[in-house]
Amino acid sequence: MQRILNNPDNIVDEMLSGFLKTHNDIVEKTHNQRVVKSKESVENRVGVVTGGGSGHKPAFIGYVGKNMCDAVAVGEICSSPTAVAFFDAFKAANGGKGVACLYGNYSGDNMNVKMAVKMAKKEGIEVKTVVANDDVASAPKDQREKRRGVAGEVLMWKIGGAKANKGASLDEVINAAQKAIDNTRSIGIGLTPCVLPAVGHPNFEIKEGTMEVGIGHHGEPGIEVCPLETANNMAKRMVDVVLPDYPFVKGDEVVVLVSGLGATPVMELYVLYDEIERLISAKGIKIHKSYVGNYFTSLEMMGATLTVMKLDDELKELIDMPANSVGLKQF
Amino acid sequence: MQRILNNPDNIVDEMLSGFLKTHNDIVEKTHNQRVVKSKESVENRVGVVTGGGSGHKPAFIGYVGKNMCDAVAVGEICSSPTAVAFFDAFKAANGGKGVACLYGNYSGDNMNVKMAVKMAKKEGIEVKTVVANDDVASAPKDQREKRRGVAGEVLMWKIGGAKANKGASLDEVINAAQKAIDNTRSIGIGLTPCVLPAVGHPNFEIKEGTMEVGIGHHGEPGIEVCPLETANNMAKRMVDVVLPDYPFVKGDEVVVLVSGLGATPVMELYVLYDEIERLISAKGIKIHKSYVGNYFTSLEMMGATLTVMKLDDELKELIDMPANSVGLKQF
Amino acid sequence: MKTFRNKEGKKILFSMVKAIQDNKAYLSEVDGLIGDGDHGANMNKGFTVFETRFKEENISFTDGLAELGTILLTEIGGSMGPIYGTILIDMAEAAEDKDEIDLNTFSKMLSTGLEGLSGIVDAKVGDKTLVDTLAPAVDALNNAVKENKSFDAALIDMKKAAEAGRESTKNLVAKFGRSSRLGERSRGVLDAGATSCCIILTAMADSINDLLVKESANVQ
Amino acid sequence: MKTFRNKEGKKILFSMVKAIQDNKAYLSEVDGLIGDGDHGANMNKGFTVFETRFKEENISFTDGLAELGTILLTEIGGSMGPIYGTILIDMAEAAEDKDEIDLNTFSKMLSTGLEGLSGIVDAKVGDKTLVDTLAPAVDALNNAVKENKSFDAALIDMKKAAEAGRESTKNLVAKFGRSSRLGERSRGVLDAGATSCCIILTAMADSINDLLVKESANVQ
Ligand SMILES: Nc1ncnc2c1ncn2[C@@H]1O[C@H](COP(=O)(O)OP(=O)(O)O)[C@@H](O)[C@H]1O
Ligand SMILES: Nc1ncnc2c1ncn2[C@@H]1O[C@H](COP(=O)(O)OP(=O)(O)O)[C@@H](O)[C@H]1O
Ligand SMILES: [Mg+2]
Ligand SMILES: [Mg+2]
Ligand SMILES: [Mg+2]
Ligand SMILES: [Mg+2]
Repeated sequence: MQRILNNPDNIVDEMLSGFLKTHNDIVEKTHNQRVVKSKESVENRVGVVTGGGSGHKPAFIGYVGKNMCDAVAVGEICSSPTAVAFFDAFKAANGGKGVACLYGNYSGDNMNVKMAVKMAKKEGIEVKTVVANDDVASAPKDQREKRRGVAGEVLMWKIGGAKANKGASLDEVINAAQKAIDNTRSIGIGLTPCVLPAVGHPNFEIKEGTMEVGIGHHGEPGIEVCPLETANNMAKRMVDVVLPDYPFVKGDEVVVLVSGLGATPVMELYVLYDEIERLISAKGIKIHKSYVGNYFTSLEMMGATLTVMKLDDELKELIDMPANSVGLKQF
Repeated sequence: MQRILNNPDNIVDEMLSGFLKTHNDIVEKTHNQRVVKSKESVENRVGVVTGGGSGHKPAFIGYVGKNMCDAVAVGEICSSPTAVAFFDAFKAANGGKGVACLYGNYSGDNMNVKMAVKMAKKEGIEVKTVVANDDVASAPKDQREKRRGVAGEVLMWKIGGAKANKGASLDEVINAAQKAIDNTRSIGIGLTPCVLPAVGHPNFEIKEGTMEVGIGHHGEPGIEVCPLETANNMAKRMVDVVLPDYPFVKGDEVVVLVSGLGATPVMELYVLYDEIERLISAKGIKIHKSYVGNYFTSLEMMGATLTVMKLDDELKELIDMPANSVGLKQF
Repeated sequence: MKTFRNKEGKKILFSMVKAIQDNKAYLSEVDGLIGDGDHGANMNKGFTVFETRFKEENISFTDGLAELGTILLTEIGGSMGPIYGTILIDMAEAAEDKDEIDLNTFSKMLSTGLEGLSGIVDAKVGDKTLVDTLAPAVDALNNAVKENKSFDAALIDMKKAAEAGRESTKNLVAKFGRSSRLGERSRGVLDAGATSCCIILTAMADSINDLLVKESANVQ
Repeated sequence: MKTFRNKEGKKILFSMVKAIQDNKAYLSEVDGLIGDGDHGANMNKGFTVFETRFKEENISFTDGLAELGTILLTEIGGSMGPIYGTILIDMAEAAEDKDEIDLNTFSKMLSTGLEGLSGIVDAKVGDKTLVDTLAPAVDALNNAVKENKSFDAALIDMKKAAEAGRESTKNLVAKFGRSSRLGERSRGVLDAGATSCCIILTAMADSINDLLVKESANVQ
């Protein structure tokens, strides 16, 4: 394991310490060491919270900032934050108009958020939630409620954060974020596994010369293991799963996000996107905006995810609003 | 080789195609397929050009944009762009006030830039150059002219680009960029090699359990191969090489840039920076600003580089100016 | 022979701690086959925090369960925080006023823990989770109560039921948690949570048994 | 026997192309030991572009050298673009007006190529670069001219000198290019550029020799 580590048990705290030092123009710490908040004021508007396990940089803390999330609960590597951390994040993001908790569909997060929402209720903080379930590969379409949240969460945060900053009510923020994720579909292809620092060896295998279609951010197995393909074939495979599921059709306007899983050179993501763009455009679907880079990773996994979100007027306005977070900056 | 590729010989063109599609708000193509230019106007100001081999994302094309570079010549993977590409980049960045070519000290780049400058001269375009040589590990201090340019180039571009956008003369831009690189020192530690797609196997080795101190961006061997250390010891080792070389001393104000080499999880860069910050601050050196992330990579190498630049009033004003490029955005 | 003293129960808690610590690598290994390989680390972290914090403290069985549960819930996160946190806290609440804990009380404690769990997860027996260990263990205790078995005999039944429950997960397909995404590919491997639950229940049973023997020795 | 026709020289160029193509993997391997492993690919790319573009064209030796050099210079980049580009273009310029190329002319061509190279790189003999192959080859031709040797004998001398030059790089420490950063660690391995230069000169010599034989056959 060729990694930059001290004691693996302290990696999250050390990472947070370094993160707070570097980005003190955007984020600040709270009394809970595992909660990071934005420097933007939440006074008199809805606050936006997320949270999740660590190791997905820039997710989750990288999406705290202007027109994005207001506070984030931070878990151990690939492990949900505590209920208390979510609760403290709610408190940090509470400006009196309620809190929208926009998170991903993982059992640990579901349980901890549920408990945190209860704690918040006791203290009179109104929290409503949206659970991202954009990963097409994680369950059949008729069981969407079982699907994982993956890189589509970034778009959900962008929409929710922008809406909250326009002064919308909690219900309006929740509706916009819910619409964003309902309009979003993703799929990943994994090329190499990752090693959790505390474990020291890969906990799943992707054989050299093969790829895993539909893999999850924690190596949750996908829908198919097949021989490694060219970038163009991977693009086709991803597009062919993602487009029909929503379905995205001719005339739609969409946002496309291609994220690396960590160790894949960014150059290759552009190669992949080049073909994805061709395939989507050829179907008469208009790409309004695209994001290509490491937006939601899994430590040093190799591979990439494709996310497509259908726009309407509201989503278009919100996605185009500026953002200033570590992981997503736009003017 | 678990990579996202079509024909490795076409990877640079495909990458450029994808890049131009994604970032059409910031960059545009030119008649030379291997030259990318900024959408910002260079009219009546100095233009800033760089160029280099591919595989270092976001370098080099990721640093085209507002207050950064105006045009970039793009080479094959780890190989200098052609003289013609540099020349065409000069033409693209020429707004009538001359062109500052700010590039890294590699023999291919030196030769091609030299030839391109001659071609430009013939056409009446004035080009002056600054050659980055911030890599402390690549030659002794008394042979600074032999040292490679590494991640310090990012700071050089930031300074040069900002100065040009303030309307400075070519000499002023060159002087500022030269001062930036003269005030900058870097070192890298490599943990794993990288594989050039066309080659298919690593062309150098870093044994599991060891690390290479002073490694170059193309795997050029460093000053020492030693057993893998903790993040804190790596930080100390890097700081102990970089600080005395300039030397940076008590009372100095600096910018610190920690870049991953590609596949190292960004989380670990923050762990490393956490200790670097402690060590530098403990010496009474003030960190005015820090950058942590994948700023200058080498495909899927693991490891990190540390860059420190001493500020004076001019550099401070320039480094704080906004920037809007793919690799560096600041408000 | 029929009861143990609540205030002497610290030993039980620390035997649970030791069992988790001893099986840290094993549990991660089991989790690694169809999950993400961190179950041992997750469990060990919470249990070791408890050990460090209460090593020098005088603490009863039920207070200890509540403290351990709270640590899991507030400091560990993941799935295990809320899952074991809820089980242990609810177990504690079911008997916090007791000085002596008999089979009946212990049985009620474990049932309450299982009920608490049902309040936060949807998994049922057969879904390849720790419910497959916990539910039969609860049943075994309830049956032993009904059949008027002795506490120590009941503990043996509980251990057997827990073991059988754990083993049953091998042939099941995961329906919840990370491994559920595997579908058929999750068959053939133990469930990590079911395994840790069995380890905890076994350690609990064995050390309660030691206390019972000690009690009976005192009584004689 | 003393000259070959410039306009028949396309064969020489294509034998150089073939030699580079055949040695693509080998050159990358040599470069991989102390460089970045792309020398074969770099060379192959430029030479193959030339092949594709001029396969069907009628082109003379000097025009071909100029075209190949220009392709390297304008389309290949890296170090090889300017280095071989300059050598080949300058070689061509030294004889572009000639219909017949004799030893004297050929010798002057190669000298001019070396001079051109000196204009853009600082490397000297002993610095472990292609100069270690090219300079002795130039010397060998110059000596052969002085000694009034025949063209074919001179070509044999040149090949020997180039080979010896290439071999000499094995024991040298690199002073330029990527491998120079290795210092002492670069000793013991051939230089990639010196190796490709030897391959090119050898192919050149052998195919010139074929043309010379053909000329003499025509004359008899
Ligand atoms: N939704 C759920 N319902 C019941 N049990 C669950 C659920 N999710 C996970 N588990 C249990 O948790 C175990 C995994 O725990 P652990 O590896 O510590 O957490 P994680 O899955 O977050 O990595 C599984 O083996 C299973 O027994
Ligand atoms: N500055 C230089 N002067 C002379 N020769 C050089 C110089 N730099 C590189 N070379 C030659 O180029 C060869 C390497 O070529 P190649 O691998 O194609 O380019 P790169 O080094 O850019 O990867 C070296 O073996 C050496 O002979
Ligand atoms: Mg986990
Ligand atoms: Mg090269
Ligand atoms: Mg797990
Ligand atoms: Mg090379």
